[in-house]
Amino acid sequence: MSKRWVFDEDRCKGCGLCVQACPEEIILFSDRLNRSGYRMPEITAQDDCISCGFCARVCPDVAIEIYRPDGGRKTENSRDGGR
Amino acid sequence: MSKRWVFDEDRCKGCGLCVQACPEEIILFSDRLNRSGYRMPEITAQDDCISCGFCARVCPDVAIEIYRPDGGRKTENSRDGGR
Amino acid sequence: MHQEVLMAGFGGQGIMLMGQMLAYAGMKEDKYVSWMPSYGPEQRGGTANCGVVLSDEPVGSPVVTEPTLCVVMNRPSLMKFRDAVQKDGYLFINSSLVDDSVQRDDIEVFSISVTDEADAMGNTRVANMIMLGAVSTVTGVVPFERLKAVLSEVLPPARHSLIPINEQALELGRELVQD
Amino acid sequence: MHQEVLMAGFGGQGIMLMGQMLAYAGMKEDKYVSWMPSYGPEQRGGTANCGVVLSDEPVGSPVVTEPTLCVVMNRPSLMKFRDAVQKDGYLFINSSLVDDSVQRDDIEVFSISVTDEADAMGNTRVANMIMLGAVSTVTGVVPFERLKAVLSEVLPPARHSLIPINEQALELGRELVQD
Amino acid sequence: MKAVYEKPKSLTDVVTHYCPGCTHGVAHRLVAEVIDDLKLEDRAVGIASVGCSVFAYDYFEVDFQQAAHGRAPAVATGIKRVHPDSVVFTYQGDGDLASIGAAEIVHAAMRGENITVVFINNAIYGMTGGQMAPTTLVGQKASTSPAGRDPDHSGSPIRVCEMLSTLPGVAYLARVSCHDARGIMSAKRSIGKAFQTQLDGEGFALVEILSNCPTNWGMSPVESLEWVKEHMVRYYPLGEFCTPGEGE
Amino acid sequence: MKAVYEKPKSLTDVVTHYCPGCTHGVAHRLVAEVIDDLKLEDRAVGIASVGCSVFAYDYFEVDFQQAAHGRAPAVATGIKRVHPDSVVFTYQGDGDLASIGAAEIVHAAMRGENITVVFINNAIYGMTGGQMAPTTLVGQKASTSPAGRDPDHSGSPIRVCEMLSTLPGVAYLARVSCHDARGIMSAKRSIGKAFQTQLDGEGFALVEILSNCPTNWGMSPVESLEWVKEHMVRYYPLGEFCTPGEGE
Amino acid sequence: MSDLQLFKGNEAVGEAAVRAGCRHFFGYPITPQNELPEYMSWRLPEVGGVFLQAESEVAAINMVYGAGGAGAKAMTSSSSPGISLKQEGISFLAGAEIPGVIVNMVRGGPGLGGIQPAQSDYFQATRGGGHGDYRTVVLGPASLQELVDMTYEAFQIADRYRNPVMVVGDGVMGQMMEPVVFPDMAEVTDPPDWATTGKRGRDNFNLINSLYLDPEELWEHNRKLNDKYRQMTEKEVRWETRATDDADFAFVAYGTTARIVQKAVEQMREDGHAVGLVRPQTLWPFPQEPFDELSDRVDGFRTVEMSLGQMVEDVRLAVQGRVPVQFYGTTGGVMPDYRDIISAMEEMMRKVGGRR
Amino acid sequence: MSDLQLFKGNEAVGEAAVRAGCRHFFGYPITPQNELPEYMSWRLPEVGGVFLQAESEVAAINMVYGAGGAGAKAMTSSSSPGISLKQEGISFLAGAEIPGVIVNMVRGGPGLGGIQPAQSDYFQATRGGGHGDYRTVVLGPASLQELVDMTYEAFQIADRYRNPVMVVGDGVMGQMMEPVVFPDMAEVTDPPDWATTGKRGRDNFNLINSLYLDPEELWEHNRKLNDKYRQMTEKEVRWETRATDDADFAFVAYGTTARIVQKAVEQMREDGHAVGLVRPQTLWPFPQEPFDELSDRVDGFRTVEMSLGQMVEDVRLAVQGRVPVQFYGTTGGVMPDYRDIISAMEEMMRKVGGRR
Ligand SMILES: Cc1ncc(C[n+]2csc(CCOP(=O)(O)OP(=O)(O)O)c2C)c(N)n1
Ligand SMILES: Cc1ncc(C[n+]2csc(CCOP(=O)(O)OP(=O)(O)O)c2C)c(N)n1
Ligand code: SF4
Ligand code: SF4
Ligand code: SF4
Ligand code: SF4
Ligand code: SF4
Ligand code: SF4
Ligand SMILES: [Mg+2]
Ligand SMILES: [Mg+2]
Repeated sequence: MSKRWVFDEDRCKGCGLCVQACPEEIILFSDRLNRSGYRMPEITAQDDCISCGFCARVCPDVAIEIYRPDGGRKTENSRDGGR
Repeated sequence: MSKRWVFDEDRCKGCGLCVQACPEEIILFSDRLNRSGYRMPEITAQDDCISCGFCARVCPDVAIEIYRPDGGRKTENSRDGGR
Repeated sequence: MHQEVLMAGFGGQGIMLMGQMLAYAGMKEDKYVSWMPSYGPEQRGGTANCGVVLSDEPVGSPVVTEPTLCVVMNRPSLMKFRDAVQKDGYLFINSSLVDDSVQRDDIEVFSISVTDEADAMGNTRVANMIMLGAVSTVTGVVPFERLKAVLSEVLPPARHSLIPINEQALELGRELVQD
Repeated sequence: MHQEVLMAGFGGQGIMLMGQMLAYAGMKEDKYVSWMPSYGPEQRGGTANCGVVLSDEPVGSPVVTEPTLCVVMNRPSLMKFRDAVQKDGYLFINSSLVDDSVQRDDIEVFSISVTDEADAMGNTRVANMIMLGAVSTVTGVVPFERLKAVLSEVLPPARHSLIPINEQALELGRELVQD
Repeated sequence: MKAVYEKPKSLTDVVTHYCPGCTHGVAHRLVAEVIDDLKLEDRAVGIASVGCSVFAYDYFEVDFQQAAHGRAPAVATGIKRVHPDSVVFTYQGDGDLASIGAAEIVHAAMRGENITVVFINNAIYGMTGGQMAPTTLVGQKASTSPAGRDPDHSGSPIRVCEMLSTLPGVAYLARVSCHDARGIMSAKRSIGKAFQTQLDGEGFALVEILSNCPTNWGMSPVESLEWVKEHMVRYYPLGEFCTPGEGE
Repeated sequence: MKAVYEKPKSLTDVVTHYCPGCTHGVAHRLVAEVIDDLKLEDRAVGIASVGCSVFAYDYFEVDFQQAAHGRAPAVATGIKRVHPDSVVFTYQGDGDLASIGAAEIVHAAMRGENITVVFINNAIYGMTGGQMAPTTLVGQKASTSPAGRDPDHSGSPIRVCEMLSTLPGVAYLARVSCHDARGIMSAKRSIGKAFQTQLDGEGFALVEILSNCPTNWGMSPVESLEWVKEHMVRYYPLGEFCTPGEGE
Repeated sequence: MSDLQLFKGNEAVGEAAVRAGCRHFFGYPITPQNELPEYMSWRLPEVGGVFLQAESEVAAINMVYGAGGAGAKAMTSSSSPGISLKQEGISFLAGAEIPGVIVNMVRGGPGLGGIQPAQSDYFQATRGGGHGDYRTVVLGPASLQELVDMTYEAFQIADRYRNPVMVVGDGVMGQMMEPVVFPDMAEVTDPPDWATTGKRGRDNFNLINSLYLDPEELWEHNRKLNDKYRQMTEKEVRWETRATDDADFAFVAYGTTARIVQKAVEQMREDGHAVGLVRPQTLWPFPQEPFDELSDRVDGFRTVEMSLGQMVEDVRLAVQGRVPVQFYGTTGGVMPDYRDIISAMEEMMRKVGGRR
Repeated sequence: MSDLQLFKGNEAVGEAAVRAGCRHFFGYPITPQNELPEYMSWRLPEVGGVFLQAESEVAAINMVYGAGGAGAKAMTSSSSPGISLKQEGISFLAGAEIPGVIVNMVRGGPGLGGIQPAQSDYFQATRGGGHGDYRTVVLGPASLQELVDMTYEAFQIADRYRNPVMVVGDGVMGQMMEPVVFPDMAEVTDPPDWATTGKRGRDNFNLINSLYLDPEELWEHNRKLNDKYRQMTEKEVRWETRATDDADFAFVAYGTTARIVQKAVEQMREDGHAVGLVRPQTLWPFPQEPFDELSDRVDGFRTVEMSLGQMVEDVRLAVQGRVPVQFYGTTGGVMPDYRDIISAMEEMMRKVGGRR
């Protein structure tokens, strides 16, 4: 698994909050609808993703998981206990 | 009616708050009980009353009314609208 | 044996305690007993009374309206209950606070100035015990010794220091009616 | 005359309005009518359907479970209701969103791609009116002209600017089935 | 002779059922004086709440409704919305207002309901026999906190004025005390202001009156006022918390 | 690759019933993350209140009770008093907590009830279709205030944190917002503190989360977050209003 | 029929109330009756009235108490859990003799239950879910026109007796649309002379109260209330029968259920079965007369309800064992299917059949 | 009889609850039951339990919901107006299947009413003053010993069915003293496996809930509840008869009233009248059996209640017209006088007399 941006399309409701949140502006709406009829976002360039996690953080439906290459650039980590 | 301290013994419950409140210390408990069996306060010296109204103000049972001679020393007046 | 006792007076005269002692003593005598308080509609400082039933049979209604034995500790209570006492019943009156007389010759009436007697003892509050001593002695509703014995069980521990004066008062009550 | 109409689709497809227009037009035609919405147990974005009864007799139950005339605007609705349509009844399908076919020859089935047609008109939301125009034309459940006439009464004043496009849509629906 | 102090006209002649020395009587008198002073007897409608003051309706010469426990502010709202020109006031105890009726008072205040609330805080449930109130002081004994209020178990007392002062709809808020003649005079001024606030259409007005309950506190009337002064005033600071036009 | 962001273990796999873009989902996730972080899955008991979040019990991998509308703090109290070592939290909307449940929240706070409250303020009744809430902003339209909330008629919105901050039993109080990623991170920190407060036995903790309701506000999800930022944050200032050990 | 208007049930209640002179509505949102407060929120201001969203159902009923006591025609509405919360208040209205109209659009219970139509609050409505000996007139309409008419009359009945009146519908009733004709706008009348308007020159002061500490007085007060309840029983009871003249068996049903039963009756008549329907229109007072009349003629009654069996007790009380009374019902928001109703009756006919 | 203790009714309830294993009490003051929370406030801490004074009756019943759902034997008590406020909560307990014991020391109503004993909350208790199809077992003790025993059993019944149970007394019952023997202290048991204790190693999570949005599911849930109610009807019903073996007429009375009626029975027996007494001990489920048995033998029933006539409906339902059922009652806090009870029965005997 080498993707930074991992997307679970069945959870997504196409709200677009991730599109809005990405500082790199690499998430856009696609033409695809998922099974529930929601329009799906997609990442345009995995490689430009900086694993900042913003998109995942704003997603109300936990449809996005974010990874970063080991030893990669340090980004905010969701498992740090929140403190 | 020339009394400053006018007492309605049927309303009095003998609580003693007036006794406590009088700055001139001229209200004392008497030996008398009223019809309800409460011990009655009495004024020991009408003439020493300065019509300050404290006793009436603290009386929870509106058993005391206070008057002052016309033109007498000005005291706080309950009918001034409270302001 | 079936006695319906009504005790009535002002709040604060220890009416409830009198009744409870009677009920407790009765229970210890293996009677069926009940005790039932009643406060007037007025919340505060009004009349207070309680009914005690002592019987060889299970108690029906705990509410006593026609007592076989009635104790009135103040005037309003006399007015209210003097005609309610059953024929051949007892009526005990605290004559310190009640100066009216009773025009019934089908009941036995005892007037005892228990408040004055208690005052004389130095504690107005034991008037109830004086009355109770008298009631027990005259009527035998519960044995006098039993009454004395239950004092310590009815009074909360915090007030056990008062047992001696209460015992004295009970005994004074007995003496007053033995004379 | 007695028609039990069931209209079903997603929330947001204007199902309720379709039904209300039918009921309103029926009322104007002096029929007894009722309209009854039903939202799925899921609160949001779920299925929405409504039943309309039009009859010469007073309406009994307003709930339609076995329609004589059924309109399905999406796939889940077809699954749910295709077998419920009464013999000799009508089934109208929005073929833009439903690609399944119906294996019943005891009813009349009309497949119309109203969403596509509406898109082509530049406003997906009038798909419902296209369908309604078709339904009225095919079944005569209410006269087509009446339907057009009630538009202004059913739409709130704030949305009266949309009357022309809705009229157009109704007419398109008529044309599609007249062809 | 001139009257320095006479029985207010808006009080009936009935002797109250309150215990000797209970300041409910003082508070009644002050409200009646204000009604007299502002000439409200024809417009005033009182709401008696459930508590020792439930019979307030017998003591005032004005229209009254008796309300379910805690609901006086809702009842007052109903009346005021029907007759905006009536002068509507509730008279509520601390159990009534701060416990069961907490939602109703908070919301009447939030709405800026144009009513006047006379709030008698005696730190106890008087009528039902001395149970703990939300206003009972830490350590204070009550029949349902026989060892004294334990903050670890029941929390610390609610300060109603402070709490309500955070609500924008509130126009007038004051805490006064009835423990001496001076306090009573100041109480009257505050009650007057609270009614005037309503007359001026400014919104919600409440006067909290620190009061006693000699019966359930197990004190003489004189001792009880001493206790108000020594303990209650310390925890419940006196003063005005809001005045009309001040907030937003 | 290392996980920067993964689905918390304490969330079930169920897709929520919330509308697209509704921040109830975000708040759920944050609570679940905190439960994971503090390893509370075996001790946590949640209370789902009546509102859009009523099905919260389906979304968390912990024990849950569903409470009557507004009564979650009372239900939580019942649970916590039985199992003081359970970690008890309510999840309540603004209608639930600030309207019908106003008395319960005020009193849980007064008692210093050792529970955690997650309070979703979206300035509207979501579930029932957009009626006015006590938190609805002045001028904001709702289905029962079609012309916008009129302060002369309905008062101005209640600020829950400010109100509760006057109660001595409160240990932790914070207002956060979910309108952007930064706000969400800070929201998580506050939720974490609110649970830690309970673990430390400090008393009542509440986090108010400014949230959206795109459906009933009639906005797109993106617009709705913009509205939270522009209007809600202005009226409801963010920050910590109480931290443990600070009060008395 | 030009006055016909297609209205949603909940909104029709609102308009009917306005026509009856109601100018004060206090409510709290709950499905499935939200369209009623929503309607009132714009409609009342239009006619100079006041809509207020209360902080809770408890507050709402107590606002009705205040407003009603002040002489207004006041109203509140809710659905099952919210109506439970109003029980103390309703008892207070009855005790203090305040008119007021309460609408319950019943949903499935118990507890939070569901939001679909039900009739499982019948006991609560007719027996008084609150404390003490009191009664409320309970109206159970079966069509929107009846809902309109009964809402209108509810205010008159409430005023006539100074007593709360309930209108009981259900989710279907609230949500459906039907053509209705509204009564003309009633004149808004002055407050009655017992109302707490402020004395305004009166010598005496008015008092709204339900407290009587002296038990004899409270009994006396209850006797007075009881006289009113007796009068209501005589004068306000209403019902309708359908096809009962020659019926061998009769259904008993009210509200929405009665409409479905009506369909079952028609179907069974077509199939040659002599069945009819008794439809109580007032749930309290419950109609005795049709049961006295029919108990000599029919072989049995089959009660159909959206509950586990509540009104059936009233039917049994009315029939007093003269013929069998059986119950069929659905609950939790499920509406009975007319075919199941027919089966239930057929089963009863088979079992009870040859009785006479 | 050395275990006999003279106890006040309200306090006896408290001690009996403690003996039954109750360690959590949530209450709010109201006359005439204040001695119960007051007793619990010192007694529960003594045995490691928790007494909490809630902010209201509404909060109290919801605390019972929480505590009961967490597996505790929890209790609340109140009197009439306060019990009305608990109706939503009781419906929630029933719907979510939470055990819990609710005590109502009934006082005169409606509204604020008075503080003297009454039985006018019978409908509320037995028909469910709350919404939805639910039932609570309702126990109606007539002596303090029975009050103790029934309070103790109430917890067992509640646990057995996971359902709320009510104990209905009245002002007399709460205020009077009688000698009682308490059952031994029950062991405090672990929370049941459905309780929300936190998972503590469990794989699944527990849920306490009464919401079923799908009507079919809610109906199904109601059917399950109904099965329990049916079981209760079979297994929990209790009554007592006195002097009915050869009776021509029988009284029906419960609670305090039954004691007074008992006196009337004794008096009438002395006067040569063959009268007896049926005393329901469970008010719900209401005993059918004694009425089936007696309806063939007696010429009539006279129900005596401290109400305007509530239980009499259950008697009529049980008797089903087989013999006349008449009502005599006082209300508002007035206790019936046994002489008036006798007169009422004599009148009935005169009127109904020669029937068979
Ligand atoms: C619904 C309801 N719950 C409880 C009561 C009992 N009750 C009567 S007065 C009172 C408390 C009164 O205390 P407070 O409001 O402080 O007034 P106070 O008597 O101290 O002046 C209570 C709990 C009631 N009447 N109604
Ligand atoms: C006693 C009671 N009253 C009313 C309702 C109806 N009701 C359900 S949710 C809700 C309001 C929800 O609003 P909020 O708490 O703000 O939550 P949101 O949906 O906005 O998240 C109401 C009034 C109910 N279920 N029970
Ligand atoms: S992790 Fe950051 S950069 Fe990568 S897609 Fe998400 S928001 Fe954009
Ligand atoms: S934020 Fe989540 S739900 Fe919304 S569009 Fe992006 S992935 Fe989908
Ligand atoms: S008026 Fe003043 S001086 Fe006179 S008796 Fe009263 S308190 Fe004393
Ligand atoms: S203060 Fe009033 S009631 Fe008290 S003793 Fe003096 S006169 Fe009597
Ligand atoms: S009990 Fe207390 S508050 Fe009530 S009247 Fe007596 S002293 Fe006043
Ligand atoms: S209605 Fe509003 S609060 Fe409820 S799920 Fe939808 S967006 Fe969220
Ligand atoms: Mg108080
Ligand atoms: Mg909300």
